[in-house]
Amino acid sequence: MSSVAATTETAEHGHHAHNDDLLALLKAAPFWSTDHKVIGIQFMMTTLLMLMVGGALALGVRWQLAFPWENMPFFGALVPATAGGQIPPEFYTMLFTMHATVMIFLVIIPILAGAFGNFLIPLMIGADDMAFPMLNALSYWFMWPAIACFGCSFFFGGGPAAGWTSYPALSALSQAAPGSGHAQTFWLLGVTFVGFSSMMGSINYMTTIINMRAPGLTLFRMPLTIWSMFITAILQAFALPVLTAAGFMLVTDRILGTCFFVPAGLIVNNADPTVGGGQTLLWQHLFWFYSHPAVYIMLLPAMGMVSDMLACMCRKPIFGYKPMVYSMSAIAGLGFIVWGHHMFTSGMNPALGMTFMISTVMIALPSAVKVFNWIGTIWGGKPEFNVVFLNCIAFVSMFIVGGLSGIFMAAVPVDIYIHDTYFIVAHFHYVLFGATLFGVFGAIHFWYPKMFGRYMSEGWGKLHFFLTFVGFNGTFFPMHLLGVAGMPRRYADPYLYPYLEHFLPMNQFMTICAALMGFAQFILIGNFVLSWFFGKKAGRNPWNANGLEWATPSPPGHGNFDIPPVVYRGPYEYANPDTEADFWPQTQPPNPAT
Amino acid sequence: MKWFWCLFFAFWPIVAIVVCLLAPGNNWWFPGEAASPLGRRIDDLFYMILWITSITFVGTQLVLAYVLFKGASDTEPGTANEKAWFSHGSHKLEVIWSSVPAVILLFIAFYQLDVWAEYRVKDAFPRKRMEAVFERIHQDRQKNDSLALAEVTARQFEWRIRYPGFNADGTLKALMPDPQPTDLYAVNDLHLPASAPVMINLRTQDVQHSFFLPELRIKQDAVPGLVIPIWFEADQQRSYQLLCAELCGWGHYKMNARFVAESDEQFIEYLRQLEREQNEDRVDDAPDTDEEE
Amino acid sequence: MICLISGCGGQPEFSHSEKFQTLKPYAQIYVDQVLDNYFGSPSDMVAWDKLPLELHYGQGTVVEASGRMLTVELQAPHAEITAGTEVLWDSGILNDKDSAWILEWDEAKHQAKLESPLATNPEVGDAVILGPGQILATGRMLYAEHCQHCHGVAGDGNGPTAPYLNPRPRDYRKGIFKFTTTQSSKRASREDLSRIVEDGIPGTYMPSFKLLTEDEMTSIIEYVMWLSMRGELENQLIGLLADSYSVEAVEDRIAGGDETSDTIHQEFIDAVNDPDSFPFEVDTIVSRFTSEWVSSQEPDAEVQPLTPRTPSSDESIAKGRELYLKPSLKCAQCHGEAGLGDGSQTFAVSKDAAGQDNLTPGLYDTWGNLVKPRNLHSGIYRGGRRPIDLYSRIYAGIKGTPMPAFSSTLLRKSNPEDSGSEMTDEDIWHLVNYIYSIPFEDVKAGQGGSSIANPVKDANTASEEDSEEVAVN
Amino acid sequence: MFARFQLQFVLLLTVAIFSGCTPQFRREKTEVKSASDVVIHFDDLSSSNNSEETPDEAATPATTPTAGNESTTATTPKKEMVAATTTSKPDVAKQAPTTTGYTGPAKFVGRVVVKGDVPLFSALLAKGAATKDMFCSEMAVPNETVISKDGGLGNVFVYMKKAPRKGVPEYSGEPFVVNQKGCIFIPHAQIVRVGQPFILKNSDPVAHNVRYNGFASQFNDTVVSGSTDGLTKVIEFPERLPAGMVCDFHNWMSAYVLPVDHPWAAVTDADGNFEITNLPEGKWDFVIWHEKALYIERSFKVTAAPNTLIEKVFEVNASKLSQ
Repeated sequence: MSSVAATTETAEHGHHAHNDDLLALLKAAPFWSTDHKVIGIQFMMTTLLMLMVGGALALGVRWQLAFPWENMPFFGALVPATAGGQIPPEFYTMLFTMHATVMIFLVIIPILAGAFGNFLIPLMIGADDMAFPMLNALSYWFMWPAIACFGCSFFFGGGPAAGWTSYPALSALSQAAPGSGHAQTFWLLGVTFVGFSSMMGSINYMTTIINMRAPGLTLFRMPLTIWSMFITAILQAFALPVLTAAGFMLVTDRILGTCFFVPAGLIVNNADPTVGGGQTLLWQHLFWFYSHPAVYIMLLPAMGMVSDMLACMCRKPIFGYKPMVYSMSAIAGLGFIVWGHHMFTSGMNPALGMTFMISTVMIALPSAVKVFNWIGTIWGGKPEFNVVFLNCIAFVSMFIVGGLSGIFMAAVPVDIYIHDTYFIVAHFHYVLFGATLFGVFGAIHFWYPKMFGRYMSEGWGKLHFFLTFVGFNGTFFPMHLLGVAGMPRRYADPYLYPYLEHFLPMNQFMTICAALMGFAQFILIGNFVLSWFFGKKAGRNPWNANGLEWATPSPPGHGNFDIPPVVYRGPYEYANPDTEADFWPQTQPPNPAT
Repeated sequence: MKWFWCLFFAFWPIVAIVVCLLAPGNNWWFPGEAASPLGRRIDDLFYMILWITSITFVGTQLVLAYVLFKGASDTEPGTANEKAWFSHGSHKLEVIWSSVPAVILLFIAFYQLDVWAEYRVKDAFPRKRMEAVFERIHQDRQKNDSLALAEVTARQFEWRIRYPGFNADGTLKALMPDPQPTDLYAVNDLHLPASAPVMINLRTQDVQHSFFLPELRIKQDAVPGLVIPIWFEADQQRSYQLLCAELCGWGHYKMNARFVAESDEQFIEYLRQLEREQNEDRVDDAPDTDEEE
Repeated sequence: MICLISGCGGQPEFSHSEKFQTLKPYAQIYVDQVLDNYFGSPSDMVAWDKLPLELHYGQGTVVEASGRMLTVELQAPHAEITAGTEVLWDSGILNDKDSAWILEWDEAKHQAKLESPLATNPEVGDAVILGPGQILATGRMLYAEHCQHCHGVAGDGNGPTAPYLNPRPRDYRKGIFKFTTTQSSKRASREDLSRIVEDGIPGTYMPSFKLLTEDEMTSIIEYVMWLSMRGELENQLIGLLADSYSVEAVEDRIAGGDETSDTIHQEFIDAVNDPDSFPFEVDTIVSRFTSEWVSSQEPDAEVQPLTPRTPSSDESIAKGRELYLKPSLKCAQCHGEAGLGDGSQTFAVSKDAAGQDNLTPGLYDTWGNLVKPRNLHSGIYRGGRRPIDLYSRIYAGIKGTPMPAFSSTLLRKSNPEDSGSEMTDEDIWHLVNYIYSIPFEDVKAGQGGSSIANPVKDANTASEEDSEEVAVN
Repeated sequence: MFARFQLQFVLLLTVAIFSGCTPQFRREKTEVKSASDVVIHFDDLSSSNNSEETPDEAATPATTPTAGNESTTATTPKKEMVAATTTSKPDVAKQAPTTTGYTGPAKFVGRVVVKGDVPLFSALLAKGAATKDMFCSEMAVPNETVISKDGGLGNVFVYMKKAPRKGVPEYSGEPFVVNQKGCIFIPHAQIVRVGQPFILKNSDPVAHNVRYNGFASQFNDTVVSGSTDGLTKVIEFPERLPAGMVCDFHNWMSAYVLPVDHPWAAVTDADGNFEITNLPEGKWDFVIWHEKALYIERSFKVTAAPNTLIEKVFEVNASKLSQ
């Protein structure tokens, strides 16, 4: 990524002296850099690339659901099928497995924590760089072995076909799923590498945030973005080792013949009966102990960033700063004790189910508080309806839907019915795509001037937003109805079942919307790349924002701050009647007159 | 332009609600009314939550639309205030909008407990009514025999069903945990008495599956290594869809089966027929009542 | 994006059998043309009247044409044709044009009303075919949906999913189906095929398709038979041509000195042209397998036990056990003395079809796959668990596999002196009874509890009540 | 401002999807038609040759210059010309009919000999070999590649490739017997007429099964021990190549059977000699095939006329046998 950037930029160099500092950085170290900004941008490029890959995989899934057993255009030729381009069912399982894997492990988690976490944390707390720059660089470069492993698993050995949740015994027995021979092992190694990457990042973020804040930046003067990154880092540090360990156990089950997750006597694909005395439910407990907090890892940073953006765009202080911090902490804390709600139908102890149900219901509360506070923030603001603001509103609006549909799942008896149906798919896409990705799109437009010293195109940004929003709702809203109708997820052909036959047109509509949405992402990528060269130039503080990062040049040079920052107040002093301007940067010394 | 966006955000919840209202009429809704008492209670719970969430959805989206319009009109040229409303929040509001949802959520949490208990907690199983079924179909059983009438074994990619066979005196045997020589077998076709709670033992031969009866709102994972009893009660004598709801490999979608609820007599007759078919030796004059081992 | 969506993938094609590539290009083209003419492609199938398929089509003529509404009268009454049946134009101006669907059907007069599909109207007297290969079309659709990804477009058992399956999906192109209740020299009957589709094959990845309707089942069966015949014609035709027109054969012949590639090519074209040569061979091949398929559907093709099943008793089981171990029957040679499927033959090196030693020791079937003799303890009976199924397995063997037919042993009854190795119908029933008893050996011995037939139990070690504890607690 | 463009775009996309790629499958009408007359496109057949065969032609200098002319001449005269060139070739002299002293219908006699060092064949099963079958290991089971002292190769099939359409005598002879004795099939190579009763016997005290693995038909039957009557099978369909026959109980046991629909076929004896009599008049293609050497001659042309005796010695390279 950055090498391309460096070479192309060299040509432009003379004309754009403004970009000098960052370009110098990129030129000096096209690949390897320990500068947090370069790493952040590297993360951004990689994840945007992966976003396209994951989207293409999803379109494969959608194709099969809309036109089952039809020959697939374009991708059909790549499918190892004798049936021309028909997606065989085992390839379908690989498609959705890899879609989830890429989107979760290679897009959402790294774009939030990796790209924005890296870029923003030192800038927003007034530090020169991360506490451990080398570790930081490693956390990026550990992404690539992970990508390689996932790639290997997909293209060699048949592809992992046990879903991203990889429940044993399907994932533990190499005969159980097609291609789970080496593919599943590669997949687990990939997850482990991603785990390393995240772990390095999270240690770094915690240390940096605790130790390297600028003078005067007390904990409760930190922007909510930093709070959310901090809480995310804690979540990651405590939940991730569980998954990594469980992944290792599963690898040993697969290649060393241990039986942590495999009970005795299973006969799969005519192999000899298994001998072990393991428990498949153990994997589910361990997996969800990580993966439920992971849902918040995939959400909290977006919540933090949206809070900052909303305040700035509405020219108004955030409504209820402390309740926001507390509710984020509450989400994180409760997030550790709700994993069991993924297992209500798995036959675990019903009393345990009741406990999990109550904690799950209660986790809706801090989320609700946050939504109310965002609305409170917009209330009485003077918003400029630009791309950033629109994406933030979309975030709030979609998060309401995702949050409310979560309540259905929290109710155990209802969950019995909608578990593993498209209702769940709708729910988590509303949260992870509808909320998080709209937040991310907003954040890309918001911080782009800081990254590259130029604005992204407003018009193309709005077109992208419009298409994505329409496409997104057209794709995922009908999924609620599919879920209520009892259409199970991960079905290659739901129309075998008479009670689902009439959903074919709806699925076709959804697929068209999904294609529209996929197309819209090319606009984003185009806008992102072209604005780098042709965007309107931006100054230090293009949005008239208060945060510390806007006190640096755009883009910031190595070491970030040309004037060492001192913090005098919180980050949300917009529209303060005491000041002349409607914003009051954190670094501006108090007016001696008042 | 900003008015367009205000309308845009106000418009989409309306579309969402219209779609939801149209859904039942277009058969985009539950696969029929719940066909069991437990299913109806689950549906009631669903509708209750649907009401609460719908009101919340409408409320929050309305407020969101309102604040957007307000923001748009406040930024019109010539509005009174040059700056936005300067407010860091309101303690009172925070308390209100924390405690009201908390009360509602806790209500939902406790309201559903007994439905869950009835479905899963062993002590709450309708044991008496199950035993009445055994009486009616003349099952010869000991006190500790299984309450289940059939054992459903999921495998890639079908449901194999095992029923107990008949005694020499014509009574039905009890279902034993292990296969018996007299057992009767079927595949993808589960027959059980209707209008009474019936229990099956669910297990899997290979990977994890999930036993899903959408019309009865029943779902239970078949976990490798465990035998899980589940009970359900079908109101009407008809056939219901039975499918797998947990990813079990490439043929996950192929586990298409049916559950036929029928009268006690039909059930016994079905078992008799299975017995006859299973002892088919293609010699016409073979006495088909032979006790086979 | 539009290109991506609208640029549809190609239509599915029948794949060629492995030997196809060894032929000279002109021979390949000939094979393709013959298959294309008689069978067509998946998207454009041909219902060939020589094949013994129940295609249920009728022939008729247009008797009345008023505007676009037509009346078609059938030559004979027909049970399968109703409103909605497809109609093709056999002659006249609509020949080779779109088909139409019957709107009304008069059972008594066997007349159908329908609307002309095009603006051009057929004339009175045009011949039409009603519902030709309707079953094939439905079968093809269902096959693509349910079967194709394992069994392949051409029924070669080599669909995309096939590499992951053990045992491999059946290759229909030999015309051999394993689990039948027909005599050893016969093919599968329709009833056998539909039972396999309905009940699946336990212990393999062939699942049960119980919920298909009867019509769907018929369609699939006819389509599978159609595919099987197509594959057989292809294989046999390639075998015929490979003798003289494979790349290797042509090289040989040129090396022989008498011929050049041109003369061989010309000879080939002559043979194609000569109705007594290749066309005649094609007819011979087709009539050969059609007669086999037809005779396999006859009632006397079925395995018919002479006596009813002997009731199972300790005595009968003991007798069966004795027969099982008898060297003159050799059951234990493959299935092992304990019935675990681990007999000595599973360790012996056998020869493949070309007479060469197989690399991996063990038993191989006609398709060249390593097969394991059944572990009789598993309680899984692939061909079905009815007594007649087990009887047929012993009596007629498992086609295409080393499991031989023991029907010949019944002939021994004609030689009453040779009582030592005689096997009677009752003996087969004793064996059946013994085989039924094997999974319950432990139970019989009064040990109760676990058996190999129920291995999950071992892990649990618990009675069901305990399991409930685990589950419900 | 974008709204109109977007609307158009959505419409365009929808139209593209539904027109260009209508979901045919669910409502698919796979076209089925009746088989009309077979139309073979000779253009394809010949054109493919021209493109594919050019390098071959170049690589075979043996092609006579007349070849080009031949291919342009009409079909009927061409056949004669080919025949003429064939007979005029010098190596045809080897099989030149020796009419001297022979009277009667045409007769084809010959011998198959092994050229080169004859490899040593080990026994199929050594005496007392470790096998569970006590009986079969009582003595050594000999190898069945039969080579006489002076190099004659036995068990070679010599048969007319394709029977004439007319004038094939009906078969009315004895049933053919295959015995299994000493854990081998006797005879090892055999020719049967289609429809000829084919009796499988078993003189061993253990059971054998016979798995006949033909191209056109297959069977697999058990023959129990001491079966004196044997089991009668009938092979209905001819084969183009000898079909393998094995016993799955004794994996070394194999035999080859060639069902033919004419009487002009023979198997060489232990000395490698064969004799085919009563050849009808005409030009016939013969195949000479051995289980190890496979094709010895793929199509050996024999011109038969009354009072002709065709003699020919076929040579097989010994290395082909040891594979």
